[in-house]
Amino acid sequence: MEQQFEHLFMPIQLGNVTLPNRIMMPAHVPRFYAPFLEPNENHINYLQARARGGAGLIVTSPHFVSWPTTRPFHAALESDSVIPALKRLVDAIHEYGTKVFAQLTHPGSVASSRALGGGSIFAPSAIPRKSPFFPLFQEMPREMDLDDIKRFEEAYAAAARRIKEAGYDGVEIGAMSGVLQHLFLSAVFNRRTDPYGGILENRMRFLTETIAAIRKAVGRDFVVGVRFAGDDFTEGGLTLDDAKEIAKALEATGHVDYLFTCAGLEGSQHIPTMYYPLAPFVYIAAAVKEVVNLPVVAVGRINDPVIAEQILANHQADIVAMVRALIADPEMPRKAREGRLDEIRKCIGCNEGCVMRTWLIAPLTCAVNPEAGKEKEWAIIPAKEKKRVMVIGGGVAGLETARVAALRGHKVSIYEKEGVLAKDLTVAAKAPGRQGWEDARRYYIYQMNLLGVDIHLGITVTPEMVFKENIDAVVVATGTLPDIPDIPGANSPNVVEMKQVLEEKASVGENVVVVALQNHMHGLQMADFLTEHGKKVEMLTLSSFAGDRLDQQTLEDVYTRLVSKGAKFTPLTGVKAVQGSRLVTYHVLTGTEGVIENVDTVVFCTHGRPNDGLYRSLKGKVKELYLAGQCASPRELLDSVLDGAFVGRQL
Amino acid sequence: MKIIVCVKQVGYIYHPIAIDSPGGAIDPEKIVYMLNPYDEVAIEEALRIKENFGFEVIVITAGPPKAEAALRYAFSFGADRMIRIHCQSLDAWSISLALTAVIRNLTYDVILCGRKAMDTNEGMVGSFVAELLNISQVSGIVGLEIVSQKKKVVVEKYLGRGDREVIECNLPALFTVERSVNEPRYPTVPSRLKAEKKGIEVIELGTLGLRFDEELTLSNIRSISPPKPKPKKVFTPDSHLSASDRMRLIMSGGMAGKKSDLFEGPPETMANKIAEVLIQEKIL
Amino acid sequence: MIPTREIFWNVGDLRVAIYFLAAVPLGIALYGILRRYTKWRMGKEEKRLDHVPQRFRSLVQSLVGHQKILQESYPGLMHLFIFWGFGVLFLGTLTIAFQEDILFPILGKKILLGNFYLLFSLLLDIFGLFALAGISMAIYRRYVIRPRSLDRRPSDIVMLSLLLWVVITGFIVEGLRLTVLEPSWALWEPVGFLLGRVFNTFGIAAVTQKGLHKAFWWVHLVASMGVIIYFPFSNLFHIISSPLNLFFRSLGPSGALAPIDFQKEKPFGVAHIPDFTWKQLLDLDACTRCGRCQENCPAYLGQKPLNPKKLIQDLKTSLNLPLRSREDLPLAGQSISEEDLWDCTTCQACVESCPVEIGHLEKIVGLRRYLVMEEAKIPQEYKKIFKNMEIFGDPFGGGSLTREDWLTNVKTKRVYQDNNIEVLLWVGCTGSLYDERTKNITAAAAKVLNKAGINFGILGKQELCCGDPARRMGNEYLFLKIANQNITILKKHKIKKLVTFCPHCFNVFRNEYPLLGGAYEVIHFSQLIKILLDGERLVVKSKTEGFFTYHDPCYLGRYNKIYQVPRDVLGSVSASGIKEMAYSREVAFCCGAGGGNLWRGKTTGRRLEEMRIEQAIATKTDGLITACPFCKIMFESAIRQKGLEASFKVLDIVELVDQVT
Amino acid sequence: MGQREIWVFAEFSEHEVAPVSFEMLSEARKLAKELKGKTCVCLIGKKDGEIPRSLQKYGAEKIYRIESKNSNEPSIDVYASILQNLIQKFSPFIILFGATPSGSELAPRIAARLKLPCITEVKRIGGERDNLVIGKSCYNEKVYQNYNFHPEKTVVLTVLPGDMNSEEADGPRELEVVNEDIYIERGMTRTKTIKFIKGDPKKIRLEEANLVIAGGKGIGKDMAIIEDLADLLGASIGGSRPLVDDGMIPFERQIGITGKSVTPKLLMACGISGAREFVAGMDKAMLTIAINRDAKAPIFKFANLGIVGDLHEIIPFLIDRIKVLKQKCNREEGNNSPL
Repeated sequence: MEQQFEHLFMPIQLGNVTLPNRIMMPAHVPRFYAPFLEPNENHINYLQARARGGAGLIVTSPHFVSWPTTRPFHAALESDSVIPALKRLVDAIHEYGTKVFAQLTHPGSVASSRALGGGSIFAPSAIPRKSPFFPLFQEMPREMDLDDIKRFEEAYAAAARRIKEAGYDGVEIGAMSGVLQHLFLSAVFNRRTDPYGGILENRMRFLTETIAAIRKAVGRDFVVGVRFAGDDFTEGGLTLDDAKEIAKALEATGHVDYLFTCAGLEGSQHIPTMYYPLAPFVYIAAAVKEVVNLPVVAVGRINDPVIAEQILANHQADIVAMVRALIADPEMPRKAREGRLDEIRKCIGCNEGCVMRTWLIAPLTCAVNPEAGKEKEWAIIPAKEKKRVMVIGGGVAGLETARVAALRGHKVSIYEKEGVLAKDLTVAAKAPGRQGWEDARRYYIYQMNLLGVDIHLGITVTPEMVFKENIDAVVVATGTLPDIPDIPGANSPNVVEMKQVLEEKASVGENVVVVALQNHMHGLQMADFLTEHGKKVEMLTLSSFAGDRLDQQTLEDVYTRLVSKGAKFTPLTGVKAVQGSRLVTYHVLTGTEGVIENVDTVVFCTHGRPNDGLYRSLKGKVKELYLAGQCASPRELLDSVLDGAFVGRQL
Repeated sequence: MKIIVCVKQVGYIYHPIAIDSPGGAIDPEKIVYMLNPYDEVAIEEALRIKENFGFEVIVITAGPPKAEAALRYAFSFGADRMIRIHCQSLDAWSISLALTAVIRNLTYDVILCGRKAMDTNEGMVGSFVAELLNISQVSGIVGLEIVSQKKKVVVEKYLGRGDREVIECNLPALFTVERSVNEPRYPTVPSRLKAEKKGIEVIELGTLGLRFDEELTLSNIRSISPPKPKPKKVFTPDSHLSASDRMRLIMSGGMAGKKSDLFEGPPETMANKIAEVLIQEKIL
Repeated sequence: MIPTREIFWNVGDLRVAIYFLAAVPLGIALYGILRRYTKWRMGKEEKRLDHVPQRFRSLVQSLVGHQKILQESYPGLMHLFIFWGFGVLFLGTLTIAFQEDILFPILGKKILLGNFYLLFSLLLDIFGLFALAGISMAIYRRYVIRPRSLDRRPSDIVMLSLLLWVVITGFIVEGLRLTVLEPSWALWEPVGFLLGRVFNTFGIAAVTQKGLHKAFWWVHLVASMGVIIYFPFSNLFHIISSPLNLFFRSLGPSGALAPIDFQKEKPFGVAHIPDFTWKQLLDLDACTRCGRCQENCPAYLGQKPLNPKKLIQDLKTSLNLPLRSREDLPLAGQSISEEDLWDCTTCQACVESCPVEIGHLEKIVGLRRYLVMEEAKIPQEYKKIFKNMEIFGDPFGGGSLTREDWLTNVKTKRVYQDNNIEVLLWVGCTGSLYDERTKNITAAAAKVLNKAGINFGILGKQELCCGDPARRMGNEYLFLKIANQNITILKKHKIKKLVTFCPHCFNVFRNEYPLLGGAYEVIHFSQLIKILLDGERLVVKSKTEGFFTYHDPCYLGRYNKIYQVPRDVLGSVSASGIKEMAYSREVAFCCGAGGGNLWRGKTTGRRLEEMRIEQAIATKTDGLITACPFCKIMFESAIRQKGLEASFKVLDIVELVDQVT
Repeated sequence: MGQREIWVFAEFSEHEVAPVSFEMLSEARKLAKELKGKTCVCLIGKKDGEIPRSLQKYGAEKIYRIESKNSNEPSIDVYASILQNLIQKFSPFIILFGATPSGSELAPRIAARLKLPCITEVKRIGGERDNLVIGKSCYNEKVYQNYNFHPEKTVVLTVLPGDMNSEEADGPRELEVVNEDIYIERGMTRTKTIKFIKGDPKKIRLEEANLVIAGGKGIGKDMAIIEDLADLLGASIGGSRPLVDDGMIPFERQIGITGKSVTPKLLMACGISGAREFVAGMDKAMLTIAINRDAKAPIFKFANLGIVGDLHEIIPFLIDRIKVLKQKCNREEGNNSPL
């Protein structure tokens, strides 16, 4: 049956297993439970939704084969008692014909003994990770001795056996993103002089021995795959040439059924942010595929079935792995198959819900798909009584509210004072490398039309209008107002506010001081925007570094940009007054005053203040009244969407 | 006038995994047989001509008895005669020799073939036969028009990019047909029944007295394997570059970017600037 | 004196004249009837004189009982009144005729005397009132309520008013007679008596009354004759055609189609009116335009062009065309548009709801057959389906080996390896090829059979499509081809018993293969489950907590009248029982997949599966249980369209049973 | 045969060497390395002596240039007999044709005439010692047919455009030119080209388009402006995602990583900022002209000619200019006409 995505939906054989299609959801840490525990209900629902959506293969989150530190605790996979729990998970996924593998891993030095309750962590050599933006992971590990190596190899084998008994279709050995196996491969962290260090062949020994052990434990008729980095992007680390060698060697073992290439050692390459082009690391898969006969998996910011299809059609990979794309829209494969492309909710690569939340040790969600991780409790349930709902404010909070409400069968109308919906997203997208936002906007606008929400643009709603309409429920999502702190000189012409600059409504001079009071993306993207336009920028932040509320990948990328363009960072500093081209500053801790001379423009990046006037004046005067998004309290996209999703379900 | 249409029964592998082990063979149960879709279009074209000019249409195939299913299906489009050369599935060259030997003894004006066979995917038989009969040929036509009885036809040959070449061609001639030339019909049941009853003229390969030249058939040196297509080239940073340089290239999407000359000025001069370039590049 | 009535009182002795008067209208009526008859005879032969007693019984039942007509109360009651009202009045007139023209002249005796006469006149009055009521209800309904199902033609009002007039004048005549004669038993003719009182109160002189009586007597006579003259040319003709149609109704399984003899018949399918059988043409006249088919047709309710009532009426129009103009153009594409024909999901709702047993479906398929087989005028997407069925052996183009893909970790025998089995599980194309969700049903079925310890097997890669889609889409040729292959392979493996969960396969095997020499013992999986549960070969571990509604698949329900069995099964596996939808059982709303529409491209109007799902959601249950893989496919996509995947389940009964046992 | 020669039959489209020829050259080069052979090109019907430098850039070492009195008419009969003579004379090791409409008609014909082994639409060509290793896909890409043999005669191969990657040769090589003059007796051609029908730029697929005018946010609602320009140049219209969103152009006309990737001779980007999503689809255009208001727009990084300014002002002038030029050359043609 020929169709737009013929390659994407062509089955493929891995070892003795046939995948129904080429879409894979690879292993990741959704933090519904710690990787050394057994899976729980949320996790099952979460993955089952992806299976229902039509993914061909799901690799369940990295399972630790043994406890990460020298302390004698036990990881779940170290005893058979975990098998029933895993079985439940496997059956839930199999129900939809999706195949399921398990990734076996040991975190090596990607861990913190403190967080884990003592002992010391393992690594091939006693070298701590750099993790510039994640101090917790800079611990000095213990160099593994030969017994450790043997012990771990056995742990891998035993774990694989249990996985097989739980009814999985295969296992995957994680040797990427700086986990133990990867550390061994990478000369940066492996300085051993014994048979496990030195030339590549030696550095591979731990991996090959592990594979052999696993194969012995699971037998021939079970899929074994390896996921490894095609390029460390670290001086002295693995390069593509090494990767090709590794691939050949792995194929030569005859124990491996598929290869999964990715990129990066401990940098942002592992989870490419919005700043990356789409599908940036496909070339690695392609290069590896050229030298081996095994099926090869490609991954990395592939957020769109069209791209996935291209990759396959160009024979650059045999399987396309997408994590965030499937978090953002579990139904993506199905929608693609049915040609409902515009209904697909694309991952924008903001890393807000998937990465940042999990770094906060909170369960995963998604900035564009709040249902992610709440599959059960946030399933769409038709409303008992159909209400006429009026959503005021066409920002994401309003739009998400409208979407959910409409899905539940309410009659929804949405009012926006601007001429377009989700203006803020377009504004945000003006910053370099942030075009991703447009995708979210595009999705919502399409949904509004699809769901028959009637849209009123360019209308500022007054209480009277609300009373006039015959409405059951009103949702106020009016967002924020610009908010420049009132300091001496705040109203002088050379003091401007971020949005004005992005919309190019304010003229900006050569020397600019960016005052990042909002310590998420605002300050950084502003500085990026200005430096891109050739301005000299100095950034003041009250906290110890700019953007300390961001995930490390995004931080790494945006810092790289700013530093290379010569932006100047001044942490722990606030603004006292603006005196023409003089800027009077103070140090947050000592309070000592400072002065920055000949400043042409001062740009304030603030949260803005809640624009909840309408809400107050409606309070108690309408049947149902709700508050959603920034106008409740100014936060970021993720929070607005979550608000909307929540309110939409309250109605 | 007479039209001869050469058709083939082709195998189609419906199963996603054609060969499970390298060096293995195709499992016959994974194949279904049908009339080559390209030939389906050819016979449809022939029939459309017949309906306008009332020519005689002969369908001819070379293959084992089971190929008669496809032959009959082709016939049911409304042909007048069916010929099968009895042989096992042969290579393009031998098939061409056989077809030629038979066609020589028929009178014909137009020979139509599908541009290629869906299974072997070679598209050689057409040219071979034309050469062996020493008649003119046009491959991949998307339109055919008989210039009445002047023993001439005008065909449209597809050149890609939507361009077509209109060629006038003396008869007899052979044409291979692009799939886009028409939408083949679904034969009516009466014609299917007719085709079932109609007798097939079977010709034994042996009786044709042919010699097959080994070096052309290549059949002795063939082997099959699972497909291994080349990956399409994508930008790949050189491993010898420093890590940060590699990263920078990735970030720019591997597109180093051309050094462009930037101009700013009054619209008119700008317009002229563009025009100049267009002339340089022979676009104007 | 003895109560009686002088028949030609006050109008003079017209005994003879009456005959001359009556001859004319009777003649005309007869002509009208014969005219219709000749039209029916144009049709092809068809044997409908078998089982005469049974036919009579069912005819009488449906006439006396009216049960089918009474399925809709208002029109039902209305018809009942008219039917019995006029029925009895007519009998009355006959008795009089019998007395005056046979008994009296020959034996000089009368029967309308004394108590019998009193009773007689009382009955006539009462039923006269029924008739009056019925007619007025009819007029009120058609011209005041104006339901969508009814249309209004001039003939309707003419007929109704005529009938009304006959009754009224009848009473008036009676009243006047009584006022003049003032017999002591006047109270036995209550209506007349009361009317008489009314006249008297107006104080009309006796003489005038006599005059009036005479006048009205004639009016009454003329009106009645009017009725006789007009009825063969009006809707009222159904008092002849409909009973005939009921009498000649098809006794075979409902929806079963007549096979074609490709050697003899010509053309294949229906090109022109004469290609219908005489019975099918009688159908056209039997139609009373009651509009029940229309109101039950999913296509019509989904605002698609097809309308079964219109279809029948359009055919009737071309039946009435003069022969010449009827012959030149084929019906399909002319008087019936192609789109109409393809819109039909063959759900049988029209046939089921028709009070006079008209077979809309066989006509639609007949016309499709012509389009497909003679003219090869087929929607693009259908060509592919036909080719797939011929080349791959299934409509999806999956291919034989792929039929065994579902067989991962399920224990089954493949008969081509071991055909020592008790029953064959006929999987069907949808169950083995369509997608994981349908394959899931198959796996569940196999598991259930294993749990019950039944020794079963499958044909696996040797299975072919059952041919139902081809047949319903009008490609009889392809159907026969495939069916015969199936029969041979089943014979080869000595298969006698079949169980299948696909109602489409079930139906063709049960009702249509026997005609081709393939007789098997076929049961639907739900039936098997019931047997197993009752026989406790299958035990419910824990009843499901889920609260479900049940959707009747057309090919299980209307085609094979299996409504209760699945409900029983659900009753015994679910704790909270099931909740019925607005349309269920006989009037269940089709999922929209039947008759090839699963593969149909874009069509006008609404998507039927979505309409049905809305009905299901309205039951406020957790999900919908069906017993047909086609339904499951349709509803799943509808659910997805509405983004309710997580909150509203669509399950096949087999899956549910597998879950709880 | 002396040194093994690997021939590439150069194809032309619109008076330029067709990309497929470069792809074949790159492949031939690799093969020549493996078999210690020579990369050669044979050119037909270039009366004026100049040889496209591009051939050299892609590693041609030897060029057979056939200039024949009446070989310029592109008839299969003529080409066939020319190549027949040539091959008989020089008996190359391999000759590669593009599996283009003309190539795939010519190649087997010659093979049949000279009784040479012929394999069409090959996917891989390799040399192992003296043997030739060839992979060809059949059964709709599900099976590969592999040939491994030592050819006695010239092997005729065809290569589908786009199947091989074209890579420029490292460092230029000195070029040997062999001029051949072959006489074709007249009247041997049985087909006659009457005319060419240009593909309607509005109808053809964007990937096939030779000239593309691409519009972006910058053009606002004013579709007409680029439509006029396109009509004038006979170019196809494409655009960036925003245009598709606003329903100004259909999805099939979207250029970019999620849309079509185009390879035209000229791409004119009007009011397109040059987001990577877009650029990824057009960076293979041979010549790119960009018009944009914002001098900092990334599109200029990818344009050969960058114009900073308002396209709504510039394009009208451009249209007039082109009109004038067209009239001029029309007049000139008029003058050149014999009568």
